[in-house]
Amino acid sequence: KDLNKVGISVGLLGNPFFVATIKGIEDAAKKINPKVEVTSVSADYDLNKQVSQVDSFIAAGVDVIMLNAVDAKAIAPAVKKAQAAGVVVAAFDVSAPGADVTVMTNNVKAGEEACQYLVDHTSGKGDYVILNGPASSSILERVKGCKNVLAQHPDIKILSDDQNAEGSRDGGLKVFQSLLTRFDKIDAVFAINDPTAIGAQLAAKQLNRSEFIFTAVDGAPDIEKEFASGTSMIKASASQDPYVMAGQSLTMAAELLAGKKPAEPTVLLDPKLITAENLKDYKGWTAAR
Amino acid sequence: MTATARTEVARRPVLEMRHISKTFGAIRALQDVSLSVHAGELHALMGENGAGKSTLMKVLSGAYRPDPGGEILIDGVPAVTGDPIKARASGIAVIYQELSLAPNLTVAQNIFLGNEPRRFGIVDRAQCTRRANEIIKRLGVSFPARAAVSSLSLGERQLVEIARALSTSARIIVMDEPTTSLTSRETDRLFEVIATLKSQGIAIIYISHRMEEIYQLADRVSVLRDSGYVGTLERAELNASRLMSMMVGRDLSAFYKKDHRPPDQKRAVALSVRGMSDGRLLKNCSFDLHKGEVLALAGLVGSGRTELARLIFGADRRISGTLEFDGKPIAIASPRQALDAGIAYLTEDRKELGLFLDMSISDNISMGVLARDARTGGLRDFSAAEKRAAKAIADLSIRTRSAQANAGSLSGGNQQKVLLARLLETEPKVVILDEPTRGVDVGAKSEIYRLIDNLANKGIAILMISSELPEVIGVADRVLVMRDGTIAGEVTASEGQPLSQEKIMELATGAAQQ
Amino acid sequence: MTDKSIGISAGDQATGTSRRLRGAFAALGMLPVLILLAAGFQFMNPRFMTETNLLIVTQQSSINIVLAAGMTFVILTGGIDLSVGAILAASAMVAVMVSLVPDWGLLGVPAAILVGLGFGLINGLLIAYIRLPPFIVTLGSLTAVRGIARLLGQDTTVFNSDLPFDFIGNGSLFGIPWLVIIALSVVVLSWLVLKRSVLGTWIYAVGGNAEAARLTGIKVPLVLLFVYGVSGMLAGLGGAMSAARLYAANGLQLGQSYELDAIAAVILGGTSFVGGVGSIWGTLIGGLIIAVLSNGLILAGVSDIWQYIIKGLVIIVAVALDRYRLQAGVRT
Amino acid sequence: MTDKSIGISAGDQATGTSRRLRGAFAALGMLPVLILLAAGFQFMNPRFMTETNLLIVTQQSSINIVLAAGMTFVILTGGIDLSVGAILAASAMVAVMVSLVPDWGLLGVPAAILVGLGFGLINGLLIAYIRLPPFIVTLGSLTAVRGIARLLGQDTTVFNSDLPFDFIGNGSLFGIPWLVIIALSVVVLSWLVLKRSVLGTWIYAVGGNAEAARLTGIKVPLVLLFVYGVSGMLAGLGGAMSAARLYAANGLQLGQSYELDAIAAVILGGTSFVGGVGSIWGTLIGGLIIAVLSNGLILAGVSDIWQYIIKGLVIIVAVALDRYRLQAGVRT
Ligand SMILES: Nc1ncnc2c1ncn2[C@@H]1O[C@H](COP(=O)(O)OP(=O)(O)OP(=O)(O)O)[C@@H](O)[C@H]1O
Ligand SMILES: Nc1ncnc2c1ncn2[C@@H]1O[C@H](COP(=O)(O)OP(=O)(O)OP(=O)(O)O)[C@@H](O)[C@H]1O
Ligand SMILES: [Mg+2]
Ligand SMILES: [Mg+2]
Repeated sequence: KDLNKVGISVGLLGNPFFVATIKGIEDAAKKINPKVEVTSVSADYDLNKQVSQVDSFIAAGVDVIMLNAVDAKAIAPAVKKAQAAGVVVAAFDVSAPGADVTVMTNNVKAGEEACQYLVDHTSGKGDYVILNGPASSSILERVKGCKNVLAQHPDIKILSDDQNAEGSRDGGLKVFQSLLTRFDKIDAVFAINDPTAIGAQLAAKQLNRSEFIFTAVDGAPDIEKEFASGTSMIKASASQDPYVMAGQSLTMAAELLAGKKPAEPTVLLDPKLITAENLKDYKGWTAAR
Repeated sequence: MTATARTEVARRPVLEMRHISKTFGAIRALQDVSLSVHAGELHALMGENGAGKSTLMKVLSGAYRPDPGGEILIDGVPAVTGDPIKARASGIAVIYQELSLAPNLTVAQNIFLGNEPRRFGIVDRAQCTRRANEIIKRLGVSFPARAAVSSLSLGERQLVEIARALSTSARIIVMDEPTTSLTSRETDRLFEVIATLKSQGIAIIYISHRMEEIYQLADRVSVLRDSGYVGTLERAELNASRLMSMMVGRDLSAFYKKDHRPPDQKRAVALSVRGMSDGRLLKNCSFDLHKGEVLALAGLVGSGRTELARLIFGADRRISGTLEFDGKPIAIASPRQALDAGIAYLTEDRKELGLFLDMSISDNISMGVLARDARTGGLRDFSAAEKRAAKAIADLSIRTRSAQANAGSLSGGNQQKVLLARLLETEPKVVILDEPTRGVDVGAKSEIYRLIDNLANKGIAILMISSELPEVIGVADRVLVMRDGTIAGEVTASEGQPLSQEKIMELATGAAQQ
Repeated sequence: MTDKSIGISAGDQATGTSRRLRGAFAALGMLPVLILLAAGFQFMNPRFMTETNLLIVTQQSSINIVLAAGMTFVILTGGIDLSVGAILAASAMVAVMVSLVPDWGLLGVPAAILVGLGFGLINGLLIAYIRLPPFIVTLGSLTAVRGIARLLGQDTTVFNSDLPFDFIGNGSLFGIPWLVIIALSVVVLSWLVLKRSVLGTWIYAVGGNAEAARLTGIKVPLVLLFVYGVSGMLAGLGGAMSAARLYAANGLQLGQSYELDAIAAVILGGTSFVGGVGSIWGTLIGGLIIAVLSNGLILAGVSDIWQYIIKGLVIIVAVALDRYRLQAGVRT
Repeated sequence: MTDKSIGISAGDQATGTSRRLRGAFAALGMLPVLILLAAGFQFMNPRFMTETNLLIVTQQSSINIVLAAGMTFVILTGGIDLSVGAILAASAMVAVMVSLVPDWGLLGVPAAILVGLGFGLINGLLIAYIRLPPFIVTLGSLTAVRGIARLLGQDTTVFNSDLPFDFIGNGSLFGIPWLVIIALSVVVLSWLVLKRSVLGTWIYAVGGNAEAARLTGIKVPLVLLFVYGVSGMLAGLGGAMSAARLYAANGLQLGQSYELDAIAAVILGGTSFVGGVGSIWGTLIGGLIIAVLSNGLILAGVSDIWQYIIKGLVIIVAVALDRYRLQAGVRT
């Protein structure tokens, strides 16, 4: 079968990360069939909405559904339904049980790398804070990865890991302001994504606290700017490449559609830890490709 | 049962209220009031505005809970107080002074509200409509049971309220100023119904500020003054000066006042109304209003008097018609424009359309002239407002502890005075008064008549809508009568002959044509 | 507000049949808008009016319509219920968790409904008997119940791929999805209660004039308790429907801001915030308009950003048209 | 609703000084609750009452208080403005984007305020002159303006790490953060307008009885236009404050559901939904209560899930206490 129609459903369309994934999918699809029709919709993190969208895509007769699952477990029946209707389901960024192909960042590894950096730069001891976010599978995995690393160091104490900073600058600023009041001394902070880290850093600057370092996950454009400034307390971010990730997922789906079974249906892309030092080699999310 | 025993029973009151007091915060609205009512009698309750009549009735109906110490006995048995449901179950029905209808429901729904004919929880709508129609026919009413109450005029709503009280099999019916928005025809009809009710042994407590009604109906009259009980008169003892002195402690002579010069046809026309239609009820209404004249607008309920007044005032949209003010055509499309031109309007529905119940009396009085009083930068001049309020409270003898009290805490008659005060503050040249004495006690009524007279003397033109014929005849120089949205005719006093009540009624009912 | 006077002058003078006609026309409410929208989308994409797509649209609207039916009761009394989304999430969690208990499977549905009813009654008690403002009470329970929903699953997704009542979410009867059948039944039942029962009249009376209702002996607190109970119960039913559709539930993500969609459906349907005015049919049409908009814009290939903008404008234009229609009615 | 009667009987009878005292007490409103909360948190973590932390709390509440001040105007007229969060996002986008234009830097702030004012006036025009229901209009503009905010940045986060007006978000004057100074100025100005100006009395009058206000010659549409304009303008100011604080803006994520927080602050502060009753000081206290709750619960080390539950319950208990206090006052 040819690739004529692609439907994309992502968690939240306005998020720059997903803007990049959609671009990746569109570019990859155009390479295969320049006349391809791509429809992208936002599930707004609502599972009901996403299931409806899958229904709509099936009814609209798409060949491939590019799925960024709102819920990595609960999306299973929808995937099954799509496949029963002869649609190829390709998951990206978040796994979807039973999907034909899956390409995602190894979020556990991202958490591990970011926190390993912290451990390396605090001589493996001290008081740590994990700035958590809304409970989704990728965030849970990042935190899990981080804790894997920290657990190996008995001298590290986790002061707080249950505060939800909403994954935003605003939330990071608010929550960290309060945490700074609560704790006199913090040695290292792991933020589950870049905006949280940037917001938290704003709080630290305001309160004239600088005894700690941050790391985060994402590699978003604003963190590049941070690293470039040279004065940032945020030292590293385990970056993902949404453009490549989503594009690769589509390419594999198209191959499957053409009858070529991929050797390995699930691809875990390793994150790359970017720092001020290696920034110049980093291709950001919005880079022209 | 022996004959004496039977008379014993008959003499035992159906209702006894003993030592009722009621305070609202620091306000004492009732102080140790006792009252007993017999079956089949019409017991009138009188007193000045704010004397506590409505409050006493609300205690009876369970709307308010009396202060400890008071008790209510029905058939000699103490009743639960402060519970409207229990009160109704024990046979008490109330027509409230401030109407209490759900405007979004139909007439029939309102009549049976809380008491619906039903089968298995499903409203029996056919029965509802049928019984409602029966009751409203008894009252001689023209609107259908399925009409929405929101589409009725104030007078019509009052009839619905009366119909509701009749629909229950009550043994004690309280009527708190039931005729304030009714014209004489509906009033007569109501009196017939009251006679029937009495003959069925139903006790009626009747509150009114209209003396002639009291003389006509009352078997006994109880008087309240300053929250306390003054006394009760038997029918035989009734006379005006005695009642007056019980109510106000002084005699009121010269009730109606007409000192201003009778209208002179050559006098300048203040407002000339031509061809007013609203596309609904009003058709081509025209008349002239002269300076210094009191022109009354009479007619039956629903004849369109209020509608016409609102149209002149720019409150509703008109489809045709022109206005000339002081001989010059003016365009009035909104109340603001009317007020700017010097035309003021007093609404008949003070609660819904007039007052700001949650705001202070002072703010209510000054509301129309805030901008005029304002200091630089649009800031309020509170001292000016205080002064205006103090003067109005004194001039109109508004009964309140403070000008800063909420308008909602005033009794009905005093609320009316606040509205009048607001209107006067705008210093209008033409005044339209829609039922200006609605719910106002005799003392205040004569004050309002004096006020109207003074205004006329100052050359202000007054258009007064009133459903009280004695008032119309007593105050007005000239009467326009409306019927079915048109001006049916004019009645003037001629050579020493006073305005003729019969002529007005003929025009209003259309009897003149037959 | 100023609305009120207009609402009043709309349905006045008519008598007899003309009154009834006008009533029917007013009941039509936003139906013309719905038809206009559907025609527009059909023009842009002929797939819109296919049977499959119409089934999808009605199915998508079903949960919102169930919530909006409950919301209609509440708004008719002049109140509001912001907690329905959170209650839906908690009930869905309970539905799935109960279904996982061996032998209890089918009990998930009644359990969800009961949980919803319970939360609704708590709202109702606070509003009716302690007389707290509905907005604050349900805003508080929106937050608290959301927390409880998360607590139930400890922030994980609960999942049951052999959900015994999944036919509710995915099966059909004579080709009509069960979700749609349930939503329609709820609407018809609501209509019966609101327009045919004594209780319904009382609900309208409380919304129209609560003090008058009290004085005529209506137990206003009981009426309020009832409407918030119904709203909670229907949110619970919505939770069961959602669980049946998804085979899963998540305390954090499920039902976020569903209350806004439900309220929008009610208000679009012509029910007034001041209380006492409105109908359940209007709500049905309001719910369908919202679903048609979402589905149609996607079919028309409008980008997500522009979907936001167009949706917002259409909602405003729809009520503006409605207002215009009513005013025109008055003039003639 | 039934609430109203209580509100009336509460503040009537008193005269002279006793009246003024009672007025002050009523104006106190939720202050006792705020103090109670603060004392409780202080007990759980003695750092709560430190100067730094109090500054943090006030700073965190500042944007919400600015939005809530505008919301107070709107709710006093009996309306509602759901679009403030979206307007804040759009204005913040504009503020950052303008600041990126060479030489225009500082113009970002007035630009944001103007954009907010513009959206607010559009809301106002629709509500005042076409007489559409405020809920639907602002729900529509919530959606449409959110779309516009996204469109402005094409769904990216715009940022400017050399924001020329960043002192607003992060600087202080005599040790008091600019954000706090701005919020307090807005409150004081609002108080002046509401309680000292003619316009303010008109606003209360329109909320108390719109039809009576019209018959008194008050230009009701102009008053409505004003309040929605103010609400929009303050949302614009909020956008500038947010941009100054974060050095960045994102059309989609910024300001999500801020409207709920703003409304909650207003209602917690004792302003009534039916219109005509309430004060700006109440709103200030309501806003502080919300901020103290968020901050205090984190200081107390409560987990995110339990924060939800406790926050919800505290909001309900707070108004219940207030209701109880008022009733007790009436009885004595
Ligand atoms: N809810 C209330 N709160 C405070 N004061 C009240 C309340 N209701 C009545 N009052 C006061 O109680 C007194 C008696 O009022 P009431 O309404 O019983 O008078 P009334 O005799 O019916 O007068 P009117 O003839 O004007 O209707 C008045 O001074 C009034 O201000
Ligand atoms: N707000 C309204 N909307 C629609 N119709 C109305 C409205 N008010 C009154 N009407 C209708 O207009 C007719 C005339 O009412 P209007 O109030 O002008 O009469 P009126 O002569 O002043 O009588 P009343 O003494 O009852 O005030 C009534 O039959 C009523 O049904
Ligand atoms: Mg009275
Ligand atoms: Mg009239």
